[in-house]
Amino acid sequence: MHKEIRLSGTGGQGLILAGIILAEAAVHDGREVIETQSYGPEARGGASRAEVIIADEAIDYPKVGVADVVLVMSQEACNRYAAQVKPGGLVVVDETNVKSVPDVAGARVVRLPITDIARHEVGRQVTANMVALGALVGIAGLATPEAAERAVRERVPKGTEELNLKAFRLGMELAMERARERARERARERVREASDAT
Amino acid sequence: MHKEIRLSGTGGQGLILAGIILAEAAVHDGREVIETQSYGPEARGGASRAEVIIADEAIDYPKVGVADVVLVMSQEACNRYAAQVKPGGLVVVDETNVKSVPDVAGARVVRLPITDIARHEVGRQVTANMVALGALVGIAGLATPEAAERAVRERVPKGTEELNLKAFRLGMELAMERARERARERARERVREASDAT
Amino acid sequence: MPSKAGARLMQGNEACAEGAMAAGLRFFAGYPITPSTEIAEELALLLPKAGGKFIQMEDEIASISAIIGASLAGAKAMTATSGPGFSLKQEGIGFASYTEVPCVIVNVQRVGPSTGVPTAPAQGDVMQARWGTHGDHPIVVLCPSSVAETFALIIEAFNISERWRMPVVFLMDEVVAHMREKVTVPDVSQIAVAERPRPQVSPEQYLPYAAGEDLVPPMADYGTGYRYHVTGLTHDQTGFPTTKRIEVDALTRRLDAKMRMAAPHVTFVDEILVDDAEVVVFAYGITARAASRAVRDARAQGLKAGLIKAKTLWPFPDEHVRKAAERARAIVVPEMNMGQLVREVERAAAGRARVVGLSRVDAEPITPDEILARLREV
Amino acid sequence: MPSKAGARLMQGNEACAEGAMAAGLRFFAGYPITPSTEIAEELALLLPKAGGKFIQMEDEIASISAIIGASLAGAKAMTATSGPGFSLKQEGIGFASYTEVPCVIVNVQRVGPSTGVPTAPAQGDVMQARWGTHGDHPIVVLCPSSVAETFALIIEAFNISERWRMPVVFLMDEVVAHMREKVTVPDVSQIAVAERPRPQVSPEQYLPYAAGEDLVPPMADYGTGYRYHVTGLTHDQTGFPTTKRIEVDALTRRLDAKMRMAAPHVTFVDEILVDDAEVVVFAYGITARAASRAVRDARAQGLKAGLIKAKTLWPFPDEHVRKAAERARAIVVPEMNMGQLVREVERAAAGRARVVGLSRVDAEPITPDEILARLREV
Amino acid sequence: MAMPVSYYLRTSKMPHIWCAGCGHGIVLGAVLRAIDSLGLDKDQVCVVSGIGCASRAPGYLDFNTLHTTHGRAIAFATGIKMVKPEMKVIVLTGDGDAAAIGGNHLIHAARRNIGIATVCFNNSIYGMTNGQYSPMTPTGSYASTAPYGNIEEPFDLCDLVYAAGASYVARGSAYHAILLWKLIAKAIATDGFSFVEAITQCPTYYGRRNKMRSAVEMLKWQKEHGVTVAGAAKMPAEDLAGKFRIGELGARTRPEYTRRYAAIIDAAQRGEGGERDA
Amino acid sequence: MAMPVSYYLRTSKMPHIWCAGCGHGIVLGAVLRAIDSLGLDKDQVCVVSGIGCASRAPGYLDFNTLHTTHGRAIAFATGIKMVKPEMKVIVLTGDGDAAAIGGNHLIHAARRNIGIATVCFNNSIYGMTNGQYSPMTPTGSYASTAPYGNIEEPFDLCDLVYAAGASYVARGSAYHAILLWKLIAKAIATDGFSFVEAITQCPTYYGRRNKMRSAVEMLKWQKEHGVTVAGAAKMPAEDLAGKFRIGELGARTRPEYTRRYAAIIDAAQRGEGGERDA
Amino acid sequence: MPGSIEAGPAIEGRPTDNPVEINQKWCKGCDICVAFCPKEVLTRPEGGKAQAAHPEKCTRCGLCEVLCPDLAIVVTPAARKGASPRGQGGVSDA
Amino acid sequence: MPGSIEAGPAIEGRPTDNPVEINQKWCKGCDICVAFCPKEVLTRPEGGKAQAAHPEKCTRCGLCEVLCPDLAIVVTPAARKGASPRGQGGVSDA
Ligand SMILES: Cc1ncc(C[n+]2csc(CCOP(=O)(O)OP(=O)(O)O)c2C)c(N)n1
Ligand SMILES: Cc1ncc(C[n+]2csc(CCOP(=O)(O)OP(=O)(O)O)c2C)c(N)n1
Ligand code: SF4
Ligand code: SF4
Ligand code: SF4
Ligand code: SF4
Ligand code: SF4
Ligand code: SF4
Ligand SMILES: [Mg+2]
Ligand SMILES: [Mg+2]
Repeated sequence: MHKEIRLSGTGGQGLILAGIILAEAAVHDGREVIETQSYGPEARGGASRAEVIIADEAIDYPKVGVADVVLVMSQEACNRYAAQVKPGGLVVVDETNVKSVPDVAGARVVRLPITDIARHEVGRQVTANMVALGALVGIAGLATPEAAERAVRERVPKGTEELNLKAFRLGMELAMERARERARERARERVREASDAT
Repeated sequence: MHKEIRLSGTGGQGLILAGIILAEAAVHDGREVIETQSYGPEARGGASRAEVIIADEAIDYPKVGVADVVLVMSQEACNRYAAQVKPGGLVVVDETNVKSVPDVAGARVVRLPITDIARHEVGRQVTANMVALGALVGIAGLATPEAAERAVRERVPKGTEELNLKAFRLGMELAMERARERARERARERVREASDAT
Repeated sequence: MPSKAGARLMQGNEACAEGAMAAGLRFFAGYPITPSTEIAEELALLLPKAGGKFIQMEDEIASISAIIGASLAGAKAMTATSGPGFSLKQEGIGFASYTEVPCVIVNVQRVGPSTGVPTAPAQGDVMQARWGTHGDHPIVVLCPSSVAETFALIIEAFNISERWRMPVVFLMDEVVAHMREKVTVPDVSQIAVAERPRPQVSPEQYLPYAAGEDLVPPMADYGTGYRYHVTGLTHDQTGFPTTKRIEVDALTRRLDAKMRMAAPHVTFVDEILVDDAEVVVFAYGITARAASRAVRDARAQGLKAGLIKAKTLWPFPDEHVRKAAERARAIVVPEMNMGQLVREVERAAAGRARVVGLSRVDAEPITPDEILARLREV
Repeated sequence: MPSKAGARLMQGNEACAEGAMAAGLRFFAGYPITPSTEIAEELALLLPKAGGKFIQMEDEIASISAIIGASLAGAKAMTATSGPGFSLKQEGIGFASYTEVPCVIVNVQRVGPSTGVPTAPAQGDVMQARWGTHGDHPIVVLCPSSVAETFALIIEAFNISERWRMPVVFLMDEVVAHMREKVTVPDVSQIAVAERPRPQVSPEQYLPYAAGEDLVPPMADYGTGYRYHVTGLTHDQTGFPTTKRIEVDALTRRLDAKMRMAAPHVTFVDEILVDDAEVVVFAYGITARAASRAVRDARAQGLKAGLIKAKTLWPFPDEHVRKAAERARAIVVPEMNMGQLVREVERAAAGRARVVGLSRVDAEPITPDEILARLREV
Repeated sequence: MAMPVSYYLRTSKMPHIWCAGCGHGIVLGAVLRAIDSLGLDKDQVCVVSGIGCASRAPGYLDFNTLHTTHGRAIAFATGIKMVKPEMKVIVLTGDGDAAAIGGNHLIHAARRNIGIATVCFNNSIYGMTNGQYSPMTPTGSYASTAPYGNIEEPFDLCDLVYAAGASYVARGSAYHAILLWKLIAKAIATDGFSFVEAITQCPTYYGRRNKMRSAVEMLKWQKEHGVTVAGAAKMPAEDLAGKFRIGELGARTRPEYTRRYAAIIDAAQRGEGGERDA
Repeated sequence: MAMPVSYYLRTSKMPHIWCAGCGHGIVLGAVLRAIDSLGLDKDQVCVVSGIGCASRAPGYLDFNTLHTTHGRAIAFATGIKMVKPEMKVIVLTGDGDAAAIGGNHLIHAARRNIGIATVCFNNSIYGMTNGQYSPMTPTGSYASTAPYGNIEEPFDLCDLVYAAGASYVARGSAYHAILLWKLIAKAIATDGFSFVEAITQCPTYYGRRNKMRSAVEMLKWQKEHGVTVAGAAKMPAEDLAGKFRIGELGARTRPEYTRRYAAIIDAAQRGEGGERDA
Repeated sequence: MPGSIEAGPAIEGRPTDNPVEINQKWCKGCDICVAFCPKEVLTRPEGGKAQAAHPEKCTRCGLCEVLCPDLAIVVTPAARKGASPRGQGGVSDA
Repeated sequence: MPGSIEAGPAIEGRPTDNPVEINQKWCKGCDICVAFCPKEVLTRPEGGKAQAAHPEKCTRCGLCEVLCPDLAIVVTPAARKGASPRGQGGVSDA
């Protein structure tokens, strides 16, 4: 395994924490991992970005160029990063905040109501990062759920563990749901193809 | 002309000023000149030293090694510097302060009561440096008397010009006197030699 | 009190702090500056737990001064800063160097000069780390290229500093400082920790600056009965000021010789595929990571490339460069500056191989592709 | 208000002060330190006579800061110090360099590091003068070897600083600073004095960091209607902070290119008998005086020796060394340090000639005989 | 004259980088209103700062502006004032910039009584570097480098600067914005060194760590803890604990430094004094 | 106990380098008598200095001694005191060392109230560098860098240090040597930051340039111009002009810094506090 | 000139129909104006910028203007000359 | 301990016949002791070191000891315990 992941959005969405948790989960999974981030006062309120590389072998260069998996949680981030994805890669879009997605030829785009779920199903908008993390883990299999849950528990502020785990699980479920949908769709497609062929 | 001169004694004897005046006189004489000195707080009360090179041509290296002319105004300076003189060179000794002079084979030693003269004939011990300067100029012809007097006048503290000039001139006279004595002695010697030869 | 053994995700700055604790750090004085602040923040938390002391001083000059004082009082001591603060610490570094007081100075490099881009990476302080203070002052400069290396190398920094009685500069860059990687913290028992040589004689016999064969004078802690004098003036074996030529000469030359004596023990260089290499990259810090990928890619493309990864920047590893220059066609030196260590590589190569710099100064790290391209050119 | 024309006995420090006045100095801020203090003392006396200002600040950092402020307000400005103070000024020098504020920093070298021997000569700050502050910062360093040269060269220092908008380091040594020599002060009309380029456009059109062909942006004085911004952050042509890659890159590269553009105009090197020399001495400062005698003596003994006397130490005069190395057997580099510029000579010689250092670090200047002996050996 | 604040702004640079609710903007407004009420010529105003969030202010101001190194603004300003005594030189600085690394320049400028007006944006924290304690952080408060609570006591900066020799010292707060503006105007009008400490809020770092969740809450704290000099004089000492005094805390007349220097120039040019060894 | 002063000297280093008549030796004597009267263990005394004539003192003293960089003695001393709170840490410094380049460290140590006793040898001049004016040179005096007379006003250093937060401040003079010794003893015994300004004479540079030809003359000047605190309280202000107050100028009880830090260690080791993001 | 300090500035001659102009580009939504307006003139939608919801209640006291950290508010004084009531709010002398 | 501060030190038990010992190696001849001895015990030859010319007049007040900048003087107190009159000279409390 060698996956390069970019989480992008705006300051305050907690993407750096999400990146750290994802990276820590990879450590729990016994993998090599590296996490980098955009940082500093210039980032206050502005764009925010975390990058994670998870691999089975030692990672030399730590920066993510064109990514395998991209999460975009704001329109600005989407415009900037959605297209920087490998062919066959994955772009996860928070459709609550992102209205239009540029052409990402060759990659799969999954639109999820991430912030909406945080706001309404978890009840705290700030947990959108955990919903997103759950979705990423669920869709792209970046970490085992056990490792990810352990990392969430250990890294979020004390007293907020359950809330964040709830968000994370909702994200996972959302991903599963989509996966099931997709499987169904694929099946339908295959049926259609099959029928076309006849 | 290329003469290397070292003036040595203790801090407070004004040897650095003497060196500067000698150097300035050389400038007035249209010569090349360079003056260096031992300097700084470590020198307070301790040894003091000024070195002057006077030449007709550009001077490259500014430090005096073995000198043509050495002035020693303290016993310590005498012990240290008297012997660092070229064969045929000149050592001027302030006999008020220096009791014993080491062997300076090949150089001429002139003992003068420099500080005594300053104390008793000028009336101010601090003018010993000017007495010494006058003596050096008189004996070794390091500068023209006019240039030296002009330099004295320009460099000593305002209001003390006449006193210092007086000291300088007493030094010159002392040198002349010695020169005359020496001439007489030489003459006597020559007479003696001549009579020996017969 | 090093942290729990085992694999952990750590930030570079955190690894620096944790590694320092593992090395026995007991005093830290600093003044905040991006991108080094997390080191101080971490230590403010960790030190008191281990009975150590943390203090935020009024500026960087006070910080370097305080750690020297602390070291004289017997504690392993460190400060951390970035470019502007590193410039301010130079006078103090010279004092520590001349008086042979062990201490570690971390400089997390950012874009400079002056305020520059405080949050962006560069490698512009490499020459300053060697030459920043006035007068002759041999100094060891170490530079990690990963988080795990940061943990391990800061321990070496302390060990060198204590063993050889010299300040050690630990030169990080913003990328290494802020990225997080897996670090496998060894068990305490596995960590070799050096202590400064302490006097084996009675106070009466103690000559604080008389060195033995290793040229390192034993060092007594203040308050242990050895009442001695330490001064930044040129001093003799007794530690008192001297202006005697022979003693002035002796001190400078001993410090120089001590560094030459220490050099083999403090020079950490990884050579990767250098033996048969036609083209060699000389790299350090975060740039070495890109270089390592570039070399792998070059080999994959059939180009015999190799990498000299310097973890010790000073004393400069002349020998490694000289040997590589004898066999290779060219040496490429990628740096996030306008060309600093490339000058040393040129000097050490002495015309034996072509030496080609590769500068990037736009506040972004050099990529493997850039290095690869240069490797293919030369 | 330069001093009266004609021959005079002057001390090196006095010549520095008088030359600065002749160059148009109107503001000096300093903090006393041996062996540079006479410069300040002289200027405390001279400046007000010319309507200029002298201030003794609370420390060296304040001094460099004040002269940068003064320069921005339109005055030619200078500070003077020695090693320890020079170390403290490094951050400010980086600011002046990055913001392109003309000013002259005199450093009269003494024995270091740290307090060293305050009253004794050394040449130990030569590398520091180039690399002392963090980040990439091209800088001009001039170094006189006689009192007359001090007078003339400090005028060049100001001219370069103003013409090219860069701080210039004027590196003296204790011997040159304290010795007295004959200086023939030229008539005012004979002294070429440069002024900084000032904007030719209206305030509305003024882009404070947009440079023309010479890569030097015109500079407006504060208070003259051009209300612009100056910052030590990385800035764009408008002078405002930027973190855009392309602009970060552009600034560092322009400053570097500006130095390369300036180099031929700021490089002062005397070559003496180098053309047919088999052995060459590369020397600077007071050591060049001994070297000059040694070369003369060598020739007298039939050894074809030559001298490269560098009055500009930085940018390093690579070309002179390279050319000499092509013809000569060896280059000897006598220095009152443990070997600093000899590294640059080695680099520039690139293996073409043997390069041999000659270090003296006992607080006494190198003698002609020592150099001669080395010349005969190589 | 009375111009809108925007007249003094480089509006193209706005909005500024400060966080939502950061008190620095309120203090900056007071500075600009003070300048406006004095009717100063923009060309003759020079605003100098060090490094920090507060020190970013000059970049937004349509004067001669200089953003220097951390802590050294007053020293840079000294050079400017010496060369151009006719200019109004104003230093905008933070509590870290002025009182930590810059403390020495502050007290020496006060001692010399050089005509520089300094406004210190005191938010009790190093904002720019993400919240370490400063020499103005109250004892017991939390900061990223005081995870166990701050054990240092803060300066009374106004007392310190007055003891150092300043002509004028005053304290205001962001909440007391109009008073602050008046104090700053007086400071700028002072012929000598003047200093205004402006208590202000950093909700992002100081507030968050110290259980004051919003800028509004922090302003209310200022409202409740600021006591006028007159009010304080009437209060028993124990009631004053934890409060801060606002208003003019010191004013006196002493000769300004550049005026004194002008006299030296006069003397020197008349040929008086100036012996090498007087 | 009472030992002769020489008991505390490294007699092999004597005589000291100070000029004949230099007041620094008198002040040093007072320091040693103070240490003696407190009965301190030599091994547990650490004397730290910066650079200057005054700062040469530790080299002659038989304690743990440290001669640092110019102005930074208090910062070095802070590191020592933090690591060894049980030691008596004493800083000997000059007016330039303490009040010019070192001013910031001085006020911050006072603010923190760290247990360091500082004795400032105030000779109103930079002696070591041959007589430039210092922040303590009286207005109007001459110095090598004040050839037209000094236009700066000196600090009232004791007021400044007290305003910064010190526990104890006092002033004595070389002439008032016994009083000085008592004040220094009190300072050393203080549990917190203490500061004694010792007015002293530099006949070589200050005296010579300011028409006081001998050390004796300068001591007489001190005798005539020193006014005790009690005496000053009774004098009309105009009589005090040009005089200096001697005696205890401020004393208060505040917690000492290393004690406060010890409490943090206790808490941390008990596992209290210390949240990363408290 | 010191006179004008005492009086506070009077910005005259601008239209009076919209007493509180809020620069939407500069406002960062900190709620300070909303919280401190004595007349509850101002409101702010969740996540949005401040609005003058009840301009008719505004007394033009100027408090919101001096307290806005983003310099985003301009209060147009009443047309009557010298009628600027600034400096009379709760903050003027507290 | 503070007690001893108040009292001044008492150096006891040394011989009393030579009340003022002057270390000739340390004395730099500054004349301070000569000028301030209230009893004119001390003298100094031109260019030389201080001498106790009239030891019999000495009251052992200790003033010369505390005022000597070269730490060159030791005054032996009278044998009587606690009789050290130090601190009663003109300098003790002025
Ligand atoms: C020499 C130096 N040291 C440290 C820093 C890092 N630094 C930048 S701003 C700052 C503190 C700012 O605090 P303050 O002055 O209170 O301003 P605020 O950000 O709180 O407004 C520090 C420590 C620096 N830029 N330069
Ligand atoms: C960084 C630095 N700046 C300047 C100096 C030069 N210097 C040495 S001592 C001194 C002043 C000493 O004055 P003071 O502290 O009053 O001591 P004094 O000599 O008068 O006793 C100065 C400026 C130095 N050594 N280091
Ligand atoms: S970090 Fe604090 S001081 Fe800085 S802009 Fe934000 S709120 Fe203001
Ligand atoms: S120069 Fe002044 S301070 Fe220094 S030793 Fe001499 S008299 Fe004392
Ligand atoms: S005070 Fe200003 S920034 Fe804050 S909500 Fe109101 S208008 Fe917006
Ligand atoms: S001017 Fe006064 S009343 Fe009107 S909106 Fe602003 S604060 Fe409210
Ligand atoms: S006071 Fe001391 S140094 Fe001075 S003359 Fe007397 S014994 Fe000698
Ligand atoms: S002890 Fe008193 S009386 Fe005796 S010599 Fe000394 S000063 Fe004079
Ligand atoms: Mg702040
Ligand atoms: Mg002094």
